[in-house]
Amino acid sequence: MGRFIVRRLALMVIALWVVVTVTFFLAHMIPGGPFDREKPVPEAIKKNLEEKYHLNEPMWKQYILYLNDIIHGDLGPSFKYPDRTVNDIIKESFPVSAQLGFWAVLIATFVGISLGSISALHQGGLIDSFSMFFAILFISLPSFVIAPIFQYIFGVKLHWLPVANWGSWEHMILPALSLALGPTAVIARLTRASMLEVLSNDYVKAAKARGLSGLRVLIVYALKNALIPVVTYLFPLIAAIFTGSFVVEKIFNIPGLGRYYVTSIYNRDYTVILGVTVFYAAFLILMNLLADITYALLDPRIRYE
Amino acid sequence: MSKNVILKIENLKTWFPVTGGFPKKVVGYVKAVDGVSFEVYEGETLGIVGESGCGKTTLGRTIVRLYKPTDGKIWFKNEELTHLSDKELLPYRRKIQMVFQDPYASLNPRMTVAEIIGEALDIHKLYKTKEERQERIYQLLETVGLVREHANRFPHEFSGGQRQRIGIARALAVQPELIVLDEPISALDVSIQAQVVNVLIDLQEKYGLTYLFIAHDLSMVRYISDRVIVMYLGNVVEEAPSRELFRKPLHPYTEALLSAVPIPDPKIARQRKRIILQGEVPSPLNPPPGCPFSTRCPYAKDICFKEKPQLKEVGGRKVACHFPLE
Amino acid sequence: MALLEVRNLQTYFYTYAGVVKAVDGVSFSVDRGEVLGIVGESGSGKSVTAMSIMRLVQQPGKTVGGEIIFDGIDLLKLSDREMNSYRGKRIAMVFQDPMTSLNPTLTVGYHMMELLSRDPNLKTKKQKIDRAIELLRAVGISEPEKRLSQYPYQFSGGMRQRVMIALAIALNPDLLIMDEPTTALDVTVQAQIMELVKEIQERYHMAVIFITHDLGVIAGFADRVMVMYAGKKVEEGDVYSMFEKPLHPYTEALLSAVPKLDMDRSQRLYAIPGSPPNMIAPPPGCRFHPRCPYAMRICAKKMPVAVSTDDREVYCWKVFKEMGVVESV
Amino acid sequence: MSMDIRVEELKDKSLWEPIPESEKMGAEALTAPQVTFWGDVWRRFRKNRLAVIGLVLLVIILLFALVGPLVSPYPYDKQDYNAILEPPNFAHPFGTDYVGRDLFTRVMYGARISLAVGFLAAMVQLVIGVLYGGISGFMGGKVDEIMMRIVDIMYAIPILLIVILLMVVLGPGLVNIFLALGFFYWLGMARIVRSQILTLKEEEFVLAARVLGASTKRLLLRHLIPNAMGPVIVTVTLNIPNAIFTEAFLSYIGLGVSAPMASLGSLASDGVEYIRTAPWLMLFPALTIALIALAFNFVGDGLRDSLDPRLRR
Repeated sequence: MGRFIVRRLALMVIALWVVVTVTFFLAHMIPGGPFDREKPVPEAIKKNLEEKYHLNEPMWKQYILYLNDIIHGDLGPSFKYPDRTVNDIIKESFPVSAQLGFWAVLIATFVGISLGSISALHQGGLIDSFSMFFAILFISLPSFVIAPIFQYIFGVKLHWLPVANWGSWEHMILPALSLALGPTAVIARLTRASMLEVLSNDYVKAAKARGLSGLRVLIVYALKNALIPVVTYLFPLIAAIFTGSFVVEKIFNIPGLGRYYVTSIYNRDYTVILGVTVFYAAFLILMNLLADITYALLDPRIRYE
Repeated sequence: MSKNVILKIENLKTWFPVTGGFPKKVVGYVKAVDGVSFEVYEGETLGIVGESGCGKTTLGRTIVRLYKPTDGKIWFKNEELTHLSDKELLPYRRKIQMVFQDPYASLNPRMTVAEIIGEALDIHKLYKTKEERQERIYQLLETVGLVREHANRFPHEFSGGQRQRIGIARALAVQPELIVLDEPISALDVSIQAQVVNVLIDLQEKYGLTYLFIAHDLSMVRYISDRVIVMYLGNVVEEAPSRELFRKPLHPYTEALLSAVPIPDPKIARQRKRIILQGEVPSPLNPPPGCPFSTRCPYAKDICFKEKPQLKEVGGRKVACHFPLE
Repeated sequence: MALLEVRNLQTYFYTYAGVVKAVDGVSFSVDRGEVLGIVGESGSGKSVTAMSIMRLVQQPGKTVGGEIIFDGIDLLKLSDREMNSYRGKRIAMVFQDPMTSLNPTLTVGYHMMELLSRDPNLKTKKQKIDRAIELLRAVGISEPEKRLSQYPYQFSGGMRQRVMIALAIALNPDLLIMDEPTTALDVTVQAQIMELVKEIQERYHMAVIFITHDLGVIAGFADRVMVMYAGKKVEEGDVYSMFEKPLHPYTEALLSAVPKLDMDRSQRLYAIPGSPPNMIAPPPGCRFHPRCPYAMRICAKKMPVAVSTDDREVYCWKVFKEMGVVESV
Repeated sequence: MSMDIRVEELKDKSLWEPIPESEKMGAEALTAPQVTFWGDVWRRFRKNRLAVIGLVLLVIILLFALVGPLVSPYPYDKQDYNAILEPPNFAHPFGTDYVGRDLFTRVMYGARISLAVGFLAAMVQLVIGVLYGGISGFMGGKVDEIMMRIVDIMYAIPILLIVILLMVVLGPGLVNIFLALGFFYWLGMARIVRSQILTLKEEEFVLAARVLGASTKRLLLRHLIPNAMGPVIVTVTLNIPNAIFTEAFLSYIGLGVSAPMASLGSLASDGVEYIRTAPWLMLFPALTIALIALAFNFVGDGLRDSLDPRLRR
């Protein structure tokens, strides 16, 4: 397993480096962007930028220094609000996004796996057809469609839950659900397919033939093995939930990092866009690595490679 | 039977590299075929037997040059095929053909039977007119006991035995002299096997074909072959005329293999003394240093673990053993 | 009384193309300590018969009729929970493919301990481990202490089949069903496993149902043999008399389709013409009649009736005719 | 069971005569009607109710998006200050927006963009993905190793983030969306095609063609690609909604097509502000996206089930 992790780790480092490099050079390509020296920029900001991004140095040196900053976790100042750094913004708003994301991931995995397993066990039955129809329906609804619909129905019309803003746990329900619904559907379908595959395996048949209890066969033989491929979806799931949170946070007016990100895109606050992109990329790549390690832990053939 | 050598294999080795580690590098070789030599005479059937992992399939595939040999030589008549390029090989692809094991996998599911057989004719441009091509396809189908109406059907519509005969018709289309039969009946039901074997025997008599019959079913090999080669872990351990080999094996492995064959007669089956080998075939990635069979051989002595015995003549037969059975 | 008596078993598969009568009215019995061989080709219904006895036929299959009397109790009438207490404890099963019969994510030891926890005589963990080691040793696995903590992929095919056998005999069942346990193995390993099965059968005096497509494998082991074709029993009898003089044309053809030890290619093998029937629309009358060299008009019209002698039972009109029954009517 | 035959029935002497050869069915006869591979797939597809619904839906959407704008009485950007924020009515089936533009027409144009993005994504997958994966799998060895490492690395990068960044750099606009999507949309397909080709390469029918001396071109065109097509088509169909969502998402956060052009994403985004007063502004574009995605998902699912090799034989 050591070798497997080393390989994944190397891949992760390279991916990160590619992201950082791409962002750096893209940023310097933006016409009228922060590093465009033809542009009239307030003197204070210009100085700040020049100092921070070493604009007086040759390009390769700027790149090295930029890499150095990033390795030390310094993502630079905001272009629009010179008194704030990207690190400040992240520190302030990421916990909110993380909290929302955590609940969404939890709902998606828990509900998705349960629904998928139940469907697989009743293959072809009413529950199966019903939940699979809804799964395909929710896969076809992007979160920026679900969110306003929820907002309208449960907030505006029914007044069951707050329409927007952040604070109590009630505020969290609608956005978390909006984020979770699509991934829930994907996980449910994935679990079902994987479960059906596993249930048709000889070792499940053999376990039943040994007279093991139904629950034991289901959990130790079927579910455990069926979840291995589902784990590989955890990374795309987390990525989907976090990118989904960009709009959902905006729609529900939640002070998370996603909203800042979208706002900075609207405002063309380039340094924030760059910094947050690098941060998100690093975060997601790390999640990817964790998903890989979980996968390896579940499958003894990789564990003992 | 004439004694003209049609195929000659000299010290043939086919090794597959095994990669591992990070960064990836070659950490060893699977020595699937590890120094095999033999000759095949025109018009005969040479049986090649051995258990899974003994290298018989790799050997067959190397002979038709699906794999590039690591070392050694393959002679067809007077031509050496070992290092020919794909283009240079083309004329020999007409002379040497192959029939595969799995009748469900060896026919392209998207092509009709006529297209499958016709492809062989197309590649070697064996017709002048469209009508001639069509006629040839019908003829080939009839040769293997099928009917013209089958030409426009797809493989999945046929039973296993019928598919295997389509595979034979495809091989026959280019009028080969030598056919490598890679376990042609082991995937078939018992009641179907005889159909295919009978077709093979008839064709051999009709066209004077030479067969390399690769199989693990010893009773069928004994029945169909003139001579038999026994392989173990990439090596030939014994070579002998079929009758003699089955009457009196010289190599301990052959002896054990024969005694393991199930006999469909309850009296004989219960009376005979079986030699039950210990353990299983070692990994070809890491074969034993001396005789490849030494780890399981009931008669192994010190030298067997140290020195690899060469294939040598013993009374008109060949055996690779330090202490051949008397 | 027989240990197991199967009466008129019917297990059908409801596929999208139509109903497949995989087992269509099969009856047989097995005595205590007896070895019954069931022989048939793919699609003959031999494995489905085994799965029906275990009540493990999967969707879209269903046992729709018959009785399976095991030790005086009809298994088909038991609740799922009651049936489960029979599996493993009184009736055990070994499957064809040892490579896929063990859960790849669990150690061999886990498989064993899990099963042994159902044995009321084993109270402490130590006792269970000792018993697991004893079982592995009994099936010829060396260094069983070390092997317990290993995963299935660290075992070869033959070794895995030994583990499967160890699991099957762990709770001392009365009946062991083996569904082609050696088909996926090499000849020399097959011989090893057969030797082991014989030894274990004798030692524990278990009843065994041994399913195979290979008449050779069964000849040296079974007391009685039942031949199946297209979901029906065609012949059943004592192993010696059956191999010496097969009565049903299908059994006869099967035996002459494999080369005898003294045969060479100047003697042609008997090739059964055609292919096994399409099970969605099987031929009327005797299912073998389209491929049968002796087929008579009645064979295409009527299902054959059982012709029984003291040690044989045959379903064939030709045998019926030869017994002189027709003339006497 | 065996005794329900009456003795009289057996008395007929002719019953006991052998069946003459002439009456026997040929041993090699095939009784089933002839079916081609795709014919078989279509037969199974037709039996799947949801798949057929998806297909019909897809045709309707295509007509709606391609023919609709040609027959609509309103241009997509025509403002009408006499008809601001009208709820759905006979003249404006989807109502009008805050400057009196006909939402029905605007949604048609938006659907056009969505479908164009879907088409582009399909093309990128079919051309770059199939080619890249095909070459990688077919060549094997070092080439495969290097090509797949590149894919692995790109795969580990959160694509959407880079697409957002690219859009920031390239500026909003349809062409740029195409470019940004095109960069990444072939990755998954390349992996699928490669693994397909790797498996197929070892199939005996491909080996048989090689033993016959088939050229590389013949191997690829006659044997490998046709047999890899099934999963490719399913993947393409199921990936199209993702591409459409991505475009809608980009437009939603203001990185898509620019005003007065409208995509379903920007329409939905605009509509959110009016959700209390004019919910139809949000609802209709959102519903259209969902319907398009639903249609592709139904069809893709249906295709997957009807192509499933486990269901054949």
